[in-house]
Amino acid sequence: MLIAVISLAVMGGLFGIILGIAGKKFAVEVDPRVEELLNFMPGANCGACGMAGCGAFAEAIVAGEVNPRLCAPGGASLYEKIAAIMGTDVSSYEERKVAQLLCQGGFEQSKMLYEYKGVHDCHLALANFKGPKACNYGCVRMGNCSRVCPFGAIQMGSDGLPVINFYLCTGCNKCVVECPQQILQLVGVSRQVHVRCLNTDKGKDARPICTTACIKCKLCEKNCPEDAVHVVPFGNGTVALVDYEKCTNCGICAAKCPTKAIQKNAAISEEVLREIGIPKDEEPGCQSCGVCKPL
Amino acid sequence: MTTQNDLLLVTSSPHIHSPDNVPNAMRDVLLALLPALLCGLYFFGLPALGVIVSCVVSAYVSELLCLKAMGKEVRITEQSAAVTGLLLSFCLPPALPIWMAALGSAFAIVIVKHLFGGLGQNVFNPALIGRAFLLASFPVAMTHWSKPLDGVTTATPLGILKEATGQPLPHLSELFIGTVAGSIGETSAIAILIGGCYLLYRGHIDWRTPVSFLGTVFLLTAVVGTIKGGGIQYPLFHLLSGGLLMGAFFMATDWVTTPVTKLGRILFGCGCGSLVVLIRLKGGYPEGVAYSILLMNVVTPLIDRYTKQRVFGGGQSNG
Amino acid sequence: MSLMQEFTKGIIKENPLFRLVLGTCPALAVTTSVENGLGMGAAFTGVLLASNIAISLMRSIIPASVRIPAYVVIIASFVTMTDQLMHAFTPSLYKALGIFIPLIVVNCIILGRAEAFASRNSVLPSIMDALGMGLGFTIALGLVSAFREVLGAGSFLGIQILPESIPAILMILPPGGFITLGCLLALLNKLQKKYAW
Amino acid sequence: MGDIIKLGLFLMMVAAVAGLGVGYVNIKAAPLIEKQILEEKIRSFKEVYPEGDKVENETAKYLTAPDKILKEVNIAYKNGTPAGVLYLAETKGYAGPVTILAGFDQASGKITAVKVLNQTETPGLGAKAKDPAFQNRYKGKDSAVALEVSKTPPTKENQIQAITASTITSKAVTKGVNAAREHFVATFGATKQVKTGTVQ
Amino acid sequence: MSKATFKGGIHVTGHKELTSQATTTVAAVPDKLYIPLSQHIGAACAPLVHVGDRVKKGQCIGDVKNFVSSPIHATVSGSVAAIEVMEHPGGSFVPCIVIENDRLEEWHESIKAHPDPAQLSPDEIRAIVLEAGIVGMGGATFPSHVKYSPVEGKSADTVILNGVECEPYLTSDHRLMLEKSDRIVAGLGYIMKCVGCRRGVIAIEDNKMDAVAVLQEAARSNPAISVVVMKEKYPQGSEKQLIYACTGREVPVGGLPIAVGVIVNNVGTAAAVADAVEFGIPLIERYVTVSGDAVQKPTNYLARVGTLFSELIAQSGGTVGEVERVISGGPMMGKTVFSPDVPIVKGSSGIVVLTKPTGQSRTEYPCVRCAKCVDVCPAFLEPTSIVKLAKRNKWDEAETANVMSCIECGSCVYVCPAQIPLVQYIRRAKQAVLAGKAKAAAVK
Amino acid sequence: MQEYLIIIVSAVLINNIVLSQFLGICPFLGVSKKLSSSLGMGGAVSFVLVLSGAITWVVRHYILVPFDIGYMQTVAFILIIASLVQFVEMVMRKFTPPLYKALGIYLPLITTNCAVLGVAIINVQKDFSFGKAMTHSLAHSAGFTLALVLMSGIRERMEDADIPESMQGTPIALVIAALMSISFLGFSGLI
Repeated sequence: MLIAVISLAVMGGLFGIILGIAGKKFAVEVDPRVEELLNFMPGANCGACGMAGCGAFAEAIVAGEVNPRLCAPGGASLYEKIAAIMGTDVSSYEERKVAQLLCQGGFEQSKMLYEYKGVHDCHLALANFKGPKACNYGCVRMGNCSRVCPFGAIQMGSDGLPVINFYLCTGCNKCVVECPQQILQLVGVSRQVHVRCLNTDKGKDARPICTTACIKCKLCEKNCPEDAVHVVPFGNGTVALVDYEKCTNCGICAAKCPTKAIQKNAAISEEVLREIGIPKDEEPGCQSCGVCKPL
Repeated sequence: MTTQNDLLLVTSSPHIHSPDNVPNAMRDVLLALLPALLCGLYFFGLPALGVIVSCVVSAYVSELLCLKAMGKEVRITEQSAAVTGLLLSFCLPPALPIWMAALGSAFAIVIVKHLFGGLGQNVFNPALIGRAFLLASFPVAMTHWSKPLDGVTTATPLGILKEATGQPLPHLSELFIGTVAGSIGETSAIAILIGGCYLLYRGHIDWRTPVSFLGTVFLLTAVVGTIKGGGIQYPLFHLLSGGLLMGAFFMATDWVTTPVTKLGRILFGCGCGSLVVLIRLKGGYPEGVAYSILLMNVVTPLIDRYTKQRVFGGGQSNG
Repeated sequence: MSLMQEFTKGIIKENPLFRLVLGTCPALAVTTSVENGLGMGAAFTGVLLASNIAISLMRSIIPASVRIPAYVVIIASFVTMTDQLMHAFTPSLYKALGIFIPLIVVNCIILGRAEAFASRNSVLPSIMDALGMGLGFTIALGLVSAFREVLGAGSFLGIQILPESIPAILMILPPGGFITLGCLLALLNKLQKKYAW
Repeated sequence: MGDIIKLGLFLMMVAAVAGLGVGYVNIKAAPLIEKQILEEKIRSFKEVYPEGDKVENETAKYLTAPDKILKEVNIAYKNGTPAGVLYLAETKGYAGPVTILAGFDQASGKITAVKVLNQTETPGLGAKAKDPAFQNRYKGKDSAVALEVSKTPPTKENQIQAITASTITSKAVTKGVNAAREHFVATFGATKQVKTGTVQ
Repeated sequence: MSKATFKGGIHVTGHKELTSQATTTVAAVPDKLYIPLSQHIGAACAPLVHVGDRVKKGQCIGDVKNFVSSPIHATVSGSVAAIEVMEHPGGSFVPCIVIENDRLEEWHESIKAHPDPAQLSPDEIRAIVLEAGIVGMGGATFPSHVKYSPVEGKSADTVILNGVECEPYLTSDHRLMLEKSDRIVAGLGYIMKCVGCRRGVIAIEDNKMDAVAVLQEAARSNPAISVVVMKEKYPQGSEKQLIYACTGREVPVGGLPIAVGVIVNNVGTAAAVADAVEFGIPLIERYVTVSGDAVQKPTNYLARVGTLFSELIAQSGGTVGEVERVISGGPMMGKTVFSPDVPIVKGSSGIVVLTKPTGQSRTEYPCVRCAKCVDVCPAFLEPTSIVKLAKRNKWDEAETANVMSCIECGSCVYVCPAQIPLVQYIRRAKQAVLAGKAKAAAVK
Repeated sequence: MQEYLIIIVSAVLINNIVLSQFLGICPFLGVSKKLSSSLGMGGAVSFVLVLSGAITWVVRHYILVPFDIGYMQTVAFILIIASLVQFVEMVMRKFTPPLYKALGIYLPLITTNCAVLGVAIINVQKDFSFGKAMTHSLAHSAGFTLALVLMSGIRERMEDADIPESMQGTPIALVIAALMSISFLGFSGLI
């Protein structure tokens, strides 16, 4: 009994001292804030920030190398937490952005050039005469954006066009980068009026191939009370574009647009967005047993 | 805007295709199994028929249920489930209760095939897992062998060899024709060879796998035979007995669960051969074909990974 | 969180085996019969309860840098005590569980609860937490072992309920453990999707 | 430096308290455990040789050289005189070692009983060696002839019917019994009575 | 005689008997010709004429801006009706010069025969080739003068003329070899002189033994030229596979044939070189096969560049049955067009019109790992593995799996029992890898 | 010699530590998604397993047995293993950062890897000599690495498989393990 106590105590003491010495001797500094930040990160490792993952991003924030705003999925709630941990000001952070589709050329609206068969991939379909649709500027409808979305926010709708769920969209920019036609754009959540067509051809060329194309009639320009929408040079031609800085979401242009290329959407509440939060990666990499926490 | 019907088709090259497709290939496999099926029915009669039918029906029903449950397209023309069921029944003893056969078949299709995503995505050969599952679950029923034609309980040739019970070993010609005890479809070497040659002729299987498999078994048993003083009889006995031929031609050549590279297939065959000899001579079971192929199935992803071919124009040739 | 919630969370919401997939080793190894499974669950619960209490009591005096060795020593001594008591009082169960009694030490649930819960909470919630987690684990083991014993040996709690030729022996062999746990997890995943607790 | 000592001391204290606790439980439990083991042993001895009233481990005396199979030789006494021999034998089964206890009656030269103590054989197959139905097949066999395993119902006196589909396990048990039998015949055979005076 | 070949590849039903036996028809010249400004790999031409200008046959109407480019010429005399964007058989939209045919067939003044072609220096030959707008006529349309230009540190020792024509249906090269064997041999001589090598090889598949005989006869005068018979196998005509079969040399990954001292040209190119060198005629017409199960009378034509596909199909008696696709080139590597109103360009070797295939539907199955694609791949790739990576957008891993070595011959798709469009996935992966590289280069 | 061979074959193939003994399942399921990481985990476990096998043997034979405190074995062993893992981690981190990057992230997981303690206890139960104990430890770590590597090969292949949603992740890993375990039944009765 006594021997048991003594021998175990000696062993305990010995290991304690060894570990203590080792801890001192072999210490490697790790900023505790990195761990703390990591707890609040979305954990999707989506790479929207341009880093190798959430861990790398957290380290970079602590090192003061990056703007926390780069984490699109985190949203305003994350910026607040980062600000609290890092002791910085949150007010400078921008409005959260979501992806908007700037094309309405579904099966009903746009004329087809040919029947496409093969792998459903926008890039591949575009390689043949700029896509099966007669319009060379719109959505190719092969669903690449839906496949790259890490949050399942984009589904292909019944008219062939992607439908974006703004409550799931985190503005991570992946679909925008993927889209070969560049008709997906990140726009602040509060913006409700969008010109949903990027066809820069003249009205007489655009009209026959798509019923909802921008025909450059300038009715929007003439009716806008805020001077916020203009037909401007774009690509090889011109197209109507909304100046989001000036737009007040009044929707007059949308009402006037003869082809309904301009649309006004229902408002998306940022409060709801914040509460929903970001879905974490399903697969638990950590099993929360706790041993891995640094000493 | 109305739908346009007069459009030409624009697609990617090539624009022509060989008549080969998956259903055709499955039908060819079924055809290749026909000789062994007839032999099995002739030698083992009604009980064998019961086992075969219950396996195939159970496989088919499980397949349909799985596809339905997972909301996948049901393709009646595709007979891979029937192939699995038939192959499984071929490596079962004829006197097996038919509910066990059906259970094994369902296990093979549901657990081994559809939980892994269905056709083409399973890692293990479903029929062989079905057999291994039954062997581990119902060892008594699964080792109850009967004599061909009269149905009297007896031991398999390999069983006699392993247990050294003193019973006389069957003659090689008996093994060749199939008048020995054993699983329904594996006793007749000639029937399996006919089917195997048909598959080779149709180009559905690569000669490398069966040749390296059988070659390895032959070489290793020849060495053992020489040491034991059994002469050429000994390796031939091993080649013709048990499920070796069936395994080499129909199981080890399964597209889905074997390597895709040529070198990989040779390694796969050699690995199977060595394991068969190891299990038969040293292991607990008289027969090791099923386990050897399953074990090599486990290694297949690694074989594929490490036997990548040299690309054309990419340095020194090695394969 | 109320004490009751601390207790119930371990049974369904954070069930250590089914939801957190912890403690899989004993869940596979000792679940060949319901008796063994429940015995393991009881031993486990005992150790978890004791260690949670001890660590919760000492939580303010343990220095962070030797936290893990200290926890491990505490847990190990409770395990050894349990081991000896079981050897003395329930010898047949002791024999059946074998090496897995000392291996309770390395059951990640216990260390995990120590780290994640007991070291941050007072004694009473820690007790509830341990009881809940213990019960959850025991139920899970019971469920797994019930499947395996009935299907593999045709008996339940040692009472034969199926004729001897029916059960599939595979279920009480190692592969049966993997399959049972895998299918149960999948089933619970499906149920969870359906009823979203 | 002080930190390190403190850590060491703390861990030491924890370890000491833990040791104290474990030690205390051990003191209380150890006798119980020993009693358990002893009772278990006596129970199996009783099962294998029910008539004895005292059993002595006399391995050192009868097994001068370590044996590959036989591990223990116990002599059962009835009313102070040696009446039976109990062998503890270990052989290699299908999945691992099989330990058996075989009892022999000196007067009749017959096997009184065989009991499988430990095995790791496949459940449902080799593990059936623990079933009384199988163990009873050895009861009353004569020690003079070597036992052999048969797959079919025995036709000869010295045959033991194997467990279905578990010939290897059956053979392992029989091998242990045969080893014990040989030793018994060689040492305690009808011609060589147990030397008197060995009783302490 | 042992027949040369490569490892891998497939056997395809040729359907060549449809057109191989009949003499080539000179196609009727239409009223309007559409001459795309880009008929070659490289930078497009700048138009030298304006709407309303009168042009003569053989007049240069589009000039080169870059080294890798090739001029275009008017193929008839007439007036420029328009310069408009049109469908191009390569799968894009390209500006075309539309010429209204005045049916005078008046040659441009610059076209005159050379008095003594044998005296031309290599540089002069190369200049003529450039002026004549000659590009690879097998379909790749790589400007020939670029191919003949010396590369630093490398020299060619062999010129291989590709008369393999392994694509099904196509027989234009076959007819050309039978009908213009002397032009081919002469052209080969000029090319050899131009690149300064002493060995010329004409490679022909063994299904065209009549062409072999004719060319052997024609080449008898020149001992440096030999005819090699190749085994009939697809894609025997692929450059790298052809070089391996003829010389046993493997063009290194990412390298050009010149890296192993070989220059490969189509037989048609050689004939065009001979015409340009001796008579000064630029590349304005070519042999085109019009075939396929939807064509009433499959025929070989000698057609002007700029003739519409639809014109030639009409001359062949129109179509039968439900037309599903119109292919520019052969069915293995050719491209479908969305309308037959698309002009013939310098690289158009054939027009194949196919009906909807009957019988079993071509539904895609999951990959069953049969590895037939691996067995047939002439580049020794694992198409199935690459496709799996491409499906998951793993471009880096696809690059390590040598996706860039794929020659897109389509053999894998042809044999795939699961009907997976492997080549398309591979093309996507190649696209993405190139895009990634371009991005990386831009960052630097 | 033959005894050693039997120990090796038995530990690697027949009684594979993961597939038949159910030790070390957590890391087996958790770290087997990528071949590279499973090699790393296998390496780290082997290292710790062999080292702790040696130390526990010494401690048992020179401390526990002489002082007759065999019952303290669990406490002593786990103390050794936990400290060893931490010590190795710290040393690696300081002196071989590349190795730490490769193996280090797996090290903390090893404390709760029951394979390490399990093998140490089996060494005691079977009363192995030092040489046998080391062979046994090595063979078991080889068996662990083998199972892990094979598993990761399969799981890499399963990455693009169309697995039913509720089976994805751990459930399918368990089913793969089950089928591997069935295959390994073929080795039973060997030796």
